Amino acid sequence: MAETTYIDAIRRALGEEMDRDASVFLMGQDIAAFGGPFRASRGLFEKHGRLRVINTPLMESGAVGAALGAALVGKRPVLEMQFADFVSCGFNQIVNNVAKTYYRWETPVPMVIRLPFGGGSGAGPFHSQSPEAWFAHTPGLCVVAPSTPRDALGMLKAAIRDPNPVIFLEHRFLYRREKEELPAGDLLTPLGRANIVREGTDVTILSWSWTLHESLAAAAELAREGVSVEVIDLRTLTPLDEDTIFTSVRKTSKVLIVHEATVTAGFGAELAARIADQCFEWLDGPVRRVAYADRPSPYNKKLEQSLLPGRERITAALRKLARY
Amino acid sequence: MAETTYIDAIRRALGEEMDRDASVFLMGQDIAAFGGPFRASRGLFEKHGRLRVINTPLMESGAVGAALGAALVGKRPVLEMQFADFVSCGFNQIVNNVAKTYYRWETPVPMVIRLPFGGGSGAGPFHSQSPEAWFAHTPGLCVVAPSTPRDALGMLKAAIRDPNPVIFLEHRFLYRREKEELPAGDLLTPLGRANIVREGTDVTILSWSWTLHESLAAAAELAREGVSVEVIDLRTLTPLDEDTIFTSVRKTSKVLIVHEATVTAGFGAELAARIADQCFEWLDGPVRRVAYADRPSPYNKKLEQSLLPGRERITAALRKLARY
Amino acid sequence: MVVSTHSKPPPPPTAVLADTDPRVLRRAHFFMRLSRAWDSRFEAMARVGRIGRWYSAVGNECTTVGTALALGANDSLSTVHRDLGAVLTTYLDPTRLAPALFEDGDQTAWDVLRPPPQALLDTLANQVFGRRGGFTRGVDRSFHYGLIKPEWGIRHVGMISHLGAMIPVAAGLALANVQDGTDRAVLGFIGEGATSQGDFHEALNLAGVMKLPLILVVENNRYAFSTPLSEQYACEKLSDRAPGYGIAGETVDGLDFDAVHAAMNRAIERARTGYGATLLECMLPRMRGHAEGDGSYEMIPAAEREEYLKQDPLVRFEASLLARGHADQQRVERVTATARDIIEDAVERALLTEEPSLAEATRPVFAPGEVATAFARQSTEVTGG
Amino acid sequence: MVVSTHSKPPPPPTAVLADTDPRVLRRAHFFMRLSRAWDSRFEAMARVGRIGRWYSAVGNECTTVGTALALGANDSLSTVHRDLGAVLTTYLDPTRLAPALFEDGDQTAWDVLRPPPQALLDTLANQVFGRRGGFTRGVDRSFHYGLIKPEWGIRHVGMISHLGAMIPVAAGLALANVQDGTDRAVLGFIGEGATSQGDFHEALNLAGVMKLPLILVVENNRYAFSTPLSEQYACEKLSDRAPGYGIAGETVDGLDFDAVHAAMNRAIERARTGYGATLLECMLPRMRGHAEGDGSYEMIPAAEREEYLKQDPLVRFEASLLARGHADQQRVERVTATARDIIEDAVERALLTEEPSLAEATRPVFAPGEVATAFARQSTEVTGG
Ligand SMILES: Cc1ncc(C[n+]2csc(CCOP(=O)(O)OP(=O)(O)O)c2C)c(N)n1
Ligand SMILES: Cc1ncc(C[n+]2csc(CCOP(=O)(O)OP(=O)(O)O)c2C)c(N)n1
Ligand SMILES: [Mg+2]
Ligand SMILES: [Mg+2]
Repeated sequence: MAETTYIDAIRRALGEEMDRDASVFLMGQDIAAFGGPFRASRGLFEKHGRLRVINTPLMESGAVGAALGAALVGKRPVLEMQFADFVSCGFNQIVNNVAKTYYRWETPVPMVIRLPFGGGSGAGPFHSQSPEAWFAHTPGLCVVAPSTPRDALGMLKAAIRDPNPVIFLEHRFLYRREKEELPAGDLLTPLGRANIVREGTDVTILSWSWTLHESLAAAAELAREGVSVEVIDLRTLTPLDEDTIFTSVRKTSKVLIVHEATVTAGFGAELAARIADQCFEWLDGPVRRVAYADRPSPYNKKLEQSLLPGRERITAALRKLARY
Repeated sequence: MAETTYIDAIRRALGEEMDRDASVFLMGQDIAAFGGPFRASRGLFEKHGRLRVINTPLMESGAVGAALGAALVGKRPVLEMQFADFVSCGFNQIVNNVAKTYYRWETPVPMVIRLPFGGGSGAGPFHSQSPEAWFAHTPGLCVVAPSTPRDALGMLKAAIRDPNPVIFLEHRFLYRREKEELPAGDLLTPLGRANIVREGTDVTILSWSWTLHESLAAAAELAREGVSVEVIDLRTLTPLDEDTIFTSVRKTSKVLIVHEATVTAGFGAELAARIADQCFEWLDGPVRRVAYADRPSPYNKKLEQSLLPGRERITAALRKLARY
Repeated sequence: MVVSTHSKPPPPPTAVLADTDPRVLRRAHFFMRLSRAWDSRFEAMARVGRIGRWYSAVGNECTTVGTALALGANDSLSTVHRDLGAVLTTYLDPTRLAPALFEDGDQTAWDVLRPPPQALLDTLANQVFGRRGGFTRGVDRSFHYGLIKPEWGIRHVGMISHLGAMIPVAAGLALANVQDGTDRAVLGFIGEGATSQGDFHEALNLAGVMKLPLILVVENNRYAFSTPLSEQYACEKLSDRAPGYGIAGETVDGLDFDAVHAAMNRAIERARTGYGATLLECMLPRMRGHAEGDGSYEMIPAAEREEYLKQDPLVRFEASLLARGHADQQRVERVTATARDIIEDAVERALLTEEPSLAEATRPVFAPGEVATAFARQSTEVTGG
Repeated sequence: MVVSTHSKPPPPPTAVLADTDPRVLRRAHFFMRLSRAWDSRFEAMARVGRIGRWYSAVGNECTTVGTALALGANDSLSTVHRDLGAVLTTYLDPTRLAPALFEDGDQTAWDVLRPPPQALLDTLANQVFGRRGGFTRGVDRSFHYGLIKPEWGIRHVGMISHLGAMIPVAAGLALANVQDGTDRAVLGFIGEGATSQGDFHEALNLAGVMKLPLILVVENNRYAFSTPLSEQYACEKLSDRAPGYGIAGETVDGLDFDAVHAAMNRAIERARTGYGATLLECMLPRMRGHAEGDGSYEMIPAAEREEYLKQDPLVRFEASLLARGHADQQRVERVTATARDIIEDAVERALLTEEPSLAEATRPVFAPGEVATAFARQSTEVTGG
């Protein structure tokens, strides 16, 4: 069986859901005949036409608002931000309009906003950001960040079917680098469920998306040094799967949180806070974070690499924590 | 000597800095002859004219961008958002343009964005929000939230003089409720310095703005019960005064974080994370938070009150923590 | 009126209705009076501090009612803070609400679809007070709710406070209509102040490009809070922005019912027949301040204020009814009294209803499903709450 | 051209310069060739993968140079991704950079202010490569920097990637000029795609209301990434948006140097004399894709592509120089060769320079002071970094 890349899994999810449900449609800049800069929608315009694969003008706020309008009357828009960094231009629509509608009106807002995010490719301060914490802090949004083609497929399908707004973070660095064999059929990954990717007994790593892979590499390194690391892929950030996280932390008694977003008030802080509250009695060491320094992402690749929370920094932090 | 309210302290700071430095100017909606909905600029238009007290059209993004342009060539704009909730409409300009300029260009951006924020007055989901965490997560912004007229005056003056963008959070509920006698003269409060408002030995409370006052009330209550609570007013959230915080937590060994913003990924999470990392060995109890439930702010006053992290909830949390 | 020739469509329908149908005028009169009666009651309560804030729609009635009356079942409505007239017009079957005022043939097919008017009016009154019986059961206020009931022919989207933000949403409602292949249109309202927001631009540009069946009515009452239009925009007419979006634009006297209604009918016709969007600016008198008692009214020069008070659209409308023989003085008084009684009753009943249940505060932020279930499982639901 | 009569100003200056000053044409020719030589060099490197991305300005030279040449010392410039021509024109004293090409009287008072051109050009080349010697020393790329040097007469604000976001910033530069009581103007550029952003609207509306000395040039190259203008906007001309802001608007052929320069001079004159802002749309051929090699070029129908390639502004400009007798074939070739050599040299030198110091990655996010000091004290500077 051929391997499916992360981006192909995204395309498969879009295609399958559009086939399954006529109310699903795509919106975004350059997504129609061009298929988007990452070609996530390649072929779908030809198949479904201009009313279901809609090229918008160069706007974000208006596009989010229009998607909300359509969702209110029964459509299921899937909106692509060309890069996650541009979502800040549609911020108000997301945090004040989309996120608050169900609580206020009890009208469901089935809507997915796809955010190709993250660094590692030398794309500079405006094409490398990880904006999940802003949305995790906004009640009413489900924030997800799958790390594998399998979960990209299963979670995008689940997100499209869910009656709530989902912020869907796809790491650009994984698009063509991650591949795996995927069976046919209607594959779904439940939202709100973390995944224990590697079992271990000495330290728990909590991570998601690109840094999950770096964390796995670091865990493998530590295994060679005799330290058993449990690695959890959060997959969904809000709402958080506390059961899985707390059970693991209570077992290993040590936790390292790894994410690519800048450290201060990143989502790692929330994980640390819940653990410091709910797992206090089980902790045998400080709750540590490996994350991006509080800086914009520099353009030069070497500069960028020096800030990215990659396997070396994770390994070093793990070693320290294991010895603690 | 007459007492100065919080809002009068704001107006005094604006007036003094405009007198002192001709490059300081004000922008905002309805701030000129009308003086703004809270009358923060009353009288300043008459004194300084239409080029230094500028009524803008009904826009936020364009206003932030224009302020940035003026700041780049040596002006010191002070921009009033009519309500903090509307800052989301200027979000991109703040997080991508204003915040990143100095790191990228090494050109200072002296600029203050005043945000009248917070709930407690039954103003509903769009006039009650506490947006500090979004900005605390954005490298390049200084985020401050004074709780007293004295600090409102001193920090606004310091913010206007600082060569960096400052997000200045003023709690609407305090505007006319907090008053104190203020001496004449050039009063400045340093940015980046927390304030130990009440000394204690058993538990540390970390808070700011309106909840600081509620925390003090709760601390007084606990004192009657024989529990000694230290209360720290953060005043500046980023950059954080860790010395003051860590020293206190290491002394009391217990910490309660109190803020009005919704709990998940609020700035309290960052405090908890730093403490769980840097004060782990000193902690004698879980790091607890009292904050707003992850909900929009309901309109009805009783509903709103039931969610606000007021003195009763703080007192209850303190009692539990003290007994821990 | 200007229409884009960018994509070279045939000229849009421009036929002006010669004279408005008397049945429409009867409805209009009733709804304008109903809207005014509501405002009078709430302004009085605001004056004595019985309610916190009130945004008066006095002066807007001819525009809100004159445009909304052109809608049909399952057209959509998007309102902001001075559009009570459009809400009442869209929700209520007047022939059941005030049968004595209407003739047998006055009931429309849509009226029959609509639910009993009294119940809907009561819900609206409860909504405005933030009571248990309102659409949002106390969670949000006044016109901050949506009522999407295709089975009633009603698709109404209320506002968030962030002005301008609902214009793209209205465009999205129109987009859904295009996707569904219906001829249904969308009527949206916005103040002249909010036209300065970027969302106004992004939405109208989208409407132009996609030829969306959207009619955006600008209620130009010459002030935004304290800001006069000279500090808000520098064009001659806001409809001058229409050519920049390749959509139709008109500016009409918002006190002239026939002009408003005819312009709206032209716009609806364009929307239904694929000619796309219209920007319809209605010039209104600023008869009240921004919100009652907030000091903004005093910012308007006294002479100007007096001028505006003289331009009361109801006075003009009733004079024209009488002049054209569509009503006599007695009917005018009867409509006024009936409207007042209906509103008084609804308000009194609403004032007697219960406060919302405290449980509403923590009601779900997510619609039922996987996400909602996961949300409820979290510890922050307990400790942070 | 349309000018607002909203605030009833006297008619704005409209005198068209009869024929462009030959000294201006000499400069223009040199800078257009310099810009083109830069693009040729970088396109070649992009083709062989020596650089990651390149946004070509081929086709834009006549517009960028023709407008920027109308600026004077301490006017401001705000550029986006295809405005190399304007940057070169604003930074460099051509009489020192290529003395052989210019006559004695060609140096201007502003030229004298400017620093040695070779050094500035080298910094620019380093900037584009993200090297240590660039304006941002590797921290940001290409035109994402600002150079505000009043002592050189240069006030240049580069871009962030978020298109449209710099238009309000340009308006703010103009506002500062008004506050300072100078007659200095601001020239900003934007692609036609980015005109769909809300910031375009908010900034131009502000410029209209405050009569800001802002000239916004729309480089309409008919495509935004893959999106043709029929999916971007529905007006006939983007300058049709000017009346909606009460500012002047013109659409000119961006290949006609005299037309561009004259329109810009009219706009500058309006800006300097208090008549406010201008929206100047220049129609350009899409001679290249969005970025080199990203597949967007292939989205343009082949016949259309060929049409655009034939419209090369340099070909046309040089033909007109020859026809009008302002240059002979030999001079044209000499300018072309000199420009190429200057750029080759600068690029070669830049390629030999060092990568940035790793310390740049963690350089301060705050300008020196209380806040910067407090920031450096935090533990996250160590553990999170
Ligand atoms: C995005 C945003 N910014 C600011 C405000 C504050 N505000 C509320 S109403 C108002 C004036 C509205 O004026 P206009 O649109 O003309 O409507 P009117 O009240 O005159 O009917 C302002 C500035 C807001 N609601 N939303
Ligand atoms: C706010 C924002 N949204 C999306 C993008 C992605 N993007 C980069 S360039 C581009 C097209 C720009 O087109 P145009 O403004 O016409 O300029 P051109 O490239 O044609 O010169 C797009 C959509 C962006 N940079 N900024
Ligand atoms: Mg108004
Ligand atoms: Mg373009």
